[in-house]
Amino acid sequence: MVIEIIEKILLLSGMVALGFIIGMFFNGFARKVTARIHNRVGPPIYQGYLDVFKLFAKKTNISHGWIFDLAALFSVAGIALAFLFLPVAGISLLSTEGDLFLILYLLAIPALGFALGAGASGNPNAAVGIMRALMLMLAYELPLVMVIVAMMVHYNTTSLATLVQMQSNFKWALFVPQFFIGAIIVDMALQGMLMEKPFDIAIAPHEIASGPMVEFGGKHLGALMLYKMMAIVVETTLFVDLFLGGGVVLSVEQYGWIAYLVNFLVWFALITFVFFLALLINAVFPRFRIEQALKFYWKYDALAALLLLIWVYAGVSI
Amino acid sequence: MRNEDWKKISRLVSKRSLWMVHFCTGCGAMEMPPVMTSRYDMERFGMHAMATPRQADILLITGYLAVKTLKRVVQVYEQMQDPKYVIGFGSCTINGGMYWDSYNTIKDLSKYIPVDLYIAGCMPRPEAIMDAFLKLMDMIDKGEAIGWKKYRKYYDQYKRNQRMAFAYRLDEVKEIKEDDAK
Amino acid sequence: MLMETFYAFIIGSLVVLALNRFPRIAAVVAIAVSLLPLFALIYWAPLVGLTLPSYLSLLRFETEISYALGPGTILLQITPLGWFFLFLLATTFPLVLLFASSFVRDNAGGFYASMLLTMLGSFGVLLARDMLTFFIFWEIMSWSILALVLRGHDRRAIVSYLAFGSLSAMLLLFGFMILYYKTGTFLFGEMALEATPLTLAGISMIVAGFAVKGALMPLHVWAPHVYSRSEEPFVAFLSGGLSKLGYFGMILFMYGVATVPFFATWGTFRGVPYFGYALAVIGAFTAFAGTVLAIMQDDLRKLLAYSSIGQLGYVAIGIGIGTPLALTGALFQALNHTFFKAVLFLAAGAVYYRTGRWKISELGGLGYKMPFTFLAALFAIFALASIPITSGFAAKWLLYEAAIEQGFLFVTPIMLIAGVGAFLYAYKILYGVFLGEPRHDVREAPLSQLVAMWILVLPLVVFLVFPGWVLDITSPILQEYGMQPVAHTPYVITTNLAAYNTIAVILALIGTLFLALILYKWKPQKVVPHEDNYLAGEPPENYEYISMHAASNYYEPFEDVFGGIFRKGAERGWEIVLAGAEFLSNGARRIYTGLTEDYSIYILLFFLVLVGWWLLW
Amino acid sequence: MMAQELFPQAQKIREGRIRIETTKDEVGTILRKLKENGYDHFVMLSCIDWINDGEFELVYHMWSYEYREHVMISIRVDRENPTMLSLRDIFPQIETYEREIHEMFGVNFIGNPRLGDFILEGWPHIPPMRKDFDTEKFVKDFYYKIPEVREE
Repeated sequence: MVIEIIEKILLLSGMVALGFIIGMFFNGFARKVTARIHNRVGPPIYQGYLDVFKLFAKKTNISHGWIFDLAALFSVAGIALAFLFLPVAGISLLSTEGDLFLILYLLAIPALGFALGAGASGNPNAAVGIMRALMLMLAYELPLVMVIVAMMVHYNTTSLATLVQMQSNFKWALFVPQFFIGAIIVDMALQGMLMEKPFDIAIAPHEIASGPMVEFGGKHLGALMLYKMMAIVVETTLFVDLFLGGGVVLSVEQYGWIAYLVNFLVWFALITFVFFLALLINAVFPRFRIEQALKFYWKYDALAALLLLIWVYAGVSI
Repeated sequence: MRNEDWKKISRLVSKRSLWMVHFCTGCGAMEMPPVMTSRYDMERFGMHAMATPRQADILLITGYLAVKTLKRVVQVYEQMQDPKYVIGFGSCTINGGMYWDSYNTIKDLSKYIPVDLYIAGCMPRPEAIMDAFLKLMDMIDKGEAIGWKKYRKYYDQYKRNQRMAFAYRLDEVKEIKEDDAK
Repeated sequence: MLMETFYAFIIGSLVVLALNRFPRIAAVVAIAVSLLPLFALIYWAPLVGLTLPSYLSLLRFETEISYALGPGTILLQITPLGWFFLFLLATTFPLVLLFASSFVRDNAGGFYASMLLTMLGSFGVLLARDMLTFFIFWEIMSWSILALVLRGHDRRAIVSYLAFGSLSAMLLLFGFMILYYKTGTFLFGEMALEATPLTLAGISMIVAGFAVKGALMPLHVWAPHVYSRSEEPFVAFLSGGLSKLGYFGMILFMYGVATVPFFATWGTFRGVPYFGYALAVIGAFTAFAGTVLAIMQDDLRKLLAYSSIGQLGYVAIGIGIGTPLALTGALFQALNHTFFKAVLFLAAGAVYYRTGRWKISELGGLGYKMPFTFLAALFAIFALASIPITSGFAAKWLLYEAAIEQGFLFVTPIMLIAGVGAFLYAYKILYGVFLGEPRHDVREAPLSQLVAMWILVLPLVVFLVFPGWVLDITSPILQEYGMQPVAHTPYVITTNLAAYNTIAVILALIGTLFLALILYKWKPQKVVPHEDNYLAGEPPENYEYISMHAASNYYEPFEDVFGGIFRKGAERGWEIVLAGAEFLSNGARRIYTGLTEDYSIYILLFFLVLVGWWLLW
Repeated sequence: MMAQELFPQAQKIREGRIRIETTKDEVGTILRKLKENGYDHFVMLSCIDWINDGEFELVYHMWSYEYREHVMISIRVDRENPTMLSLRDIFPQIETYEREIHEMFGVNFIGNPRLGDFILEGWPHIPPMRKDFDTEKFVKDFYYKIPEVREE
């Protein structure tokens, strides 16, 4: 019993560590890809690790009080928590203990924790940035939840682990015609979720001095970078779990540990690909204003999602 | 692991991840876009332009500083987190440059905040800037870029000079001493 | 001593009225009396399957009573549903009075007397066994609420409450009369409703009457005015406790008196009767519109009022869907809302008590000055935004599951997006009031206010870990209505679609927080004052020219997009209704000409119609 | 109506450039009249220190997009006690130029409430743009005398 618990704890902390390692890799990857598109050389691909290390090695770390510190704590803890509740490469550690609704709300813990700390700094730029981030969240969540609800009703489950299971043997949701459209809609929402251009409205370094992060430096910024990097992994994994079968290609019963390895590699390739798509858009676009983003999501994206809902509605009752 | 080794590793990593906040006064800011974009691409060295001094390691001052601007520079510098480095860019920061006889621009930046590295020239070419960055990275590696330590150590002197400049009077010193006594 | 409790309330209210000049003593008396329902609650606990230690039940209360009062009889009986709602009201009430003991200053005796009468009415409503008793106590409650609204001296609030209160009473009365006419009995237990359009109309009237009290759109118009212009302890009880009575009535009449098959006679949509579906749609609309309106408010009380309306919309959704899962979710949401909204209104009261301001844009930075108030409010806000570190999530989760289980493709996204909207106004409260630039040099709230808030926070934390305990007490309600209870253990809720394990979430959160804490405590840090803030290098001596607090017009882009649609929408609608009514009555006035000839023609016409009807029938 | 038709005393320097010399009291009327007649752009206010005459010359520059004509209204004020009425009620942006002239030359504009520190914060000497202010001497006496930071 005790050994089991220790095993579980080790597995979970290993998973969190893995998430952070992949996240840091993604940071360097993103900068490299963007640089290549800009016809630059770009930083080395391991730049993310250097940046985080440097931030944690800073000599002074400035805080604005205990509410400010909550940001660092809650953002890192919350995003790790959300990651644990996702099925990763078919491995569902805690994902059977909750469902997709739980994950959607768990994603709010780091966001609100971060917002709490940023607000506590008392910097008006931070407040404006948080306002934009929350409004952007409201904007992209509408098409996102519409598609997710359509999928839930179609597959008659709310559990992400079950959803991944139902998509095994390449019965990916992407290949179902209505959810192919759904995937495009969610990919657009993902662009806002990842806060890549044209939706990097909340950070906007040139307008509001990187928004919520304006007062963060040293280890606080390091924690926030970890959060942002891990968020990339969580959000792309969510997409892959929803539409691309979570990267499960081999069944574990048949192939044993090789299946784990292959599934893991496929999952990694898929999330990298999804992130790569977002980066391609990011590299060439300027920035929306917040009203434009709201109108974009609620007009075009949500309208498409509404058509999808009607399609699924007709499909289910037939 | 010994403390020395740890410091060495931390310097080795830190030099590859220098984030910079530009204090763009004067004409020097014009030379930065080529440095950042595809021609020279400073991101090769992990350098990145940051929006606020809280996040930055390097303070790059591009050009002349009026006394009013100096106030802001000092504020920005003090908001940066150690270890932090200052690069003075162009002759204006070295001796006033073409503003050598202006009643309102400071002549020597290092009297007010510690400057780790100057880039000479009016204007310095992007090559010179890249060279300076490499030099700074080298200095960090060797532990020679210690401006931030100097600022802590000789804080009184720097503050005295700053207050003199802000008041445009040399005799401010007396008041400063009285303030310190309090 | 059930009847004695009622007497105690009446005598207590007279005593506190007499003690008007000694507010402290009046508060003590009122709190002492207010504890009686709590004892009743404990004594009746076995009814819902709870076994509490016997030393807790100090007083004995009858479970059923009929009491002759003049020509009629008052019939009272405790039911599991009544117990559940009594739990919400009886726990909030003493704490609200405790808060009031330091908050209410002028004419305190009147305040406590009206509050006690309100509770008396609610107590009777929850125990009523027949419609007459129900109506009598309902009116006692409504009129004592009016007494409390009058204390706000706001004409709009009083007029709108009176108008909608009488509308509600009228609808209820008509509905009761129709039901009595069709069934011939007043007793809830003996009513056998036939599925005729008239009974449906009666039930609809009753539900609409309750919807007024529950502030369901478009019958919510009175709520923002009353909530924002009355004293905070009362508003906390009104929003937290009394508004639930509307939903208590809805459940009682929709599932106790009428049944699901009754509604299903007129057809179902995905297994939900059209009647329930309509209610769910109205609830979803209320949840969304209430949220959007809350985002746009600058007055803290108005914001909380609209948030109340929005959150109670979820309860209506649950009642509308009416599956066991949905009803459990609705009851759970009602419970959560009671506690977190009471805490939030009390926290707003505490903030007002110290700063004297209601406008969010005029407050700021109180988090460091009033840390305990801030923490209580933070917990409540987390519950409001249904973050899974409070019990707020479990309720919403049950409702979402219920909606997905029925395959509701269009209601569920609205519910979810309203949930996201809740983050927006939740953060507006947090930032505008507690974070940002410190503007007021104030002390922490008084102890009595803090105690009241923190005891109300307690259930949110307890039911976070053990949501199953709530499901334990809702199961008897479902069984009473012939439904299958939701499968659960103390910390796992299982539905057909998925499971939710609170312990896993909490342990994982503790684990990850621990990891983050290690990472975070690794390096020492320096706390700098608020003035040391990056504003493009502007030195602090120039801060007087810069507004550091960005809380006014916080969601301005949002208002640009939505403001035109939602602001004033409902009130303008009612104004149109009013204009129509005025037009009709003007038309009616023309009939009364005052001439004898005209009246004789009317009588003749009437007889002709009667004769014609008789001939044709 | 063009400036020369409005004011007979206006001299034409060259095509599109008009100069009007006038007095302190009349400049307000002239500005108003020009504003009503198409000269709706107030370009700037400049000042010249005629140290030998003991006078400051204030020049109000106006521009008309309609006639493509630049009008300079020049007045002279006493150097010892330089005062002038503020004209910020005609063009609000004059306020900023007046602040600058006040700081650099010490001309006192009556009616301008914001004549405080503008570019120089806390300047203790005579206004630096006056011809009797020796910048080079000031720089040598002040900036070069600020001590280096001594390292022990």
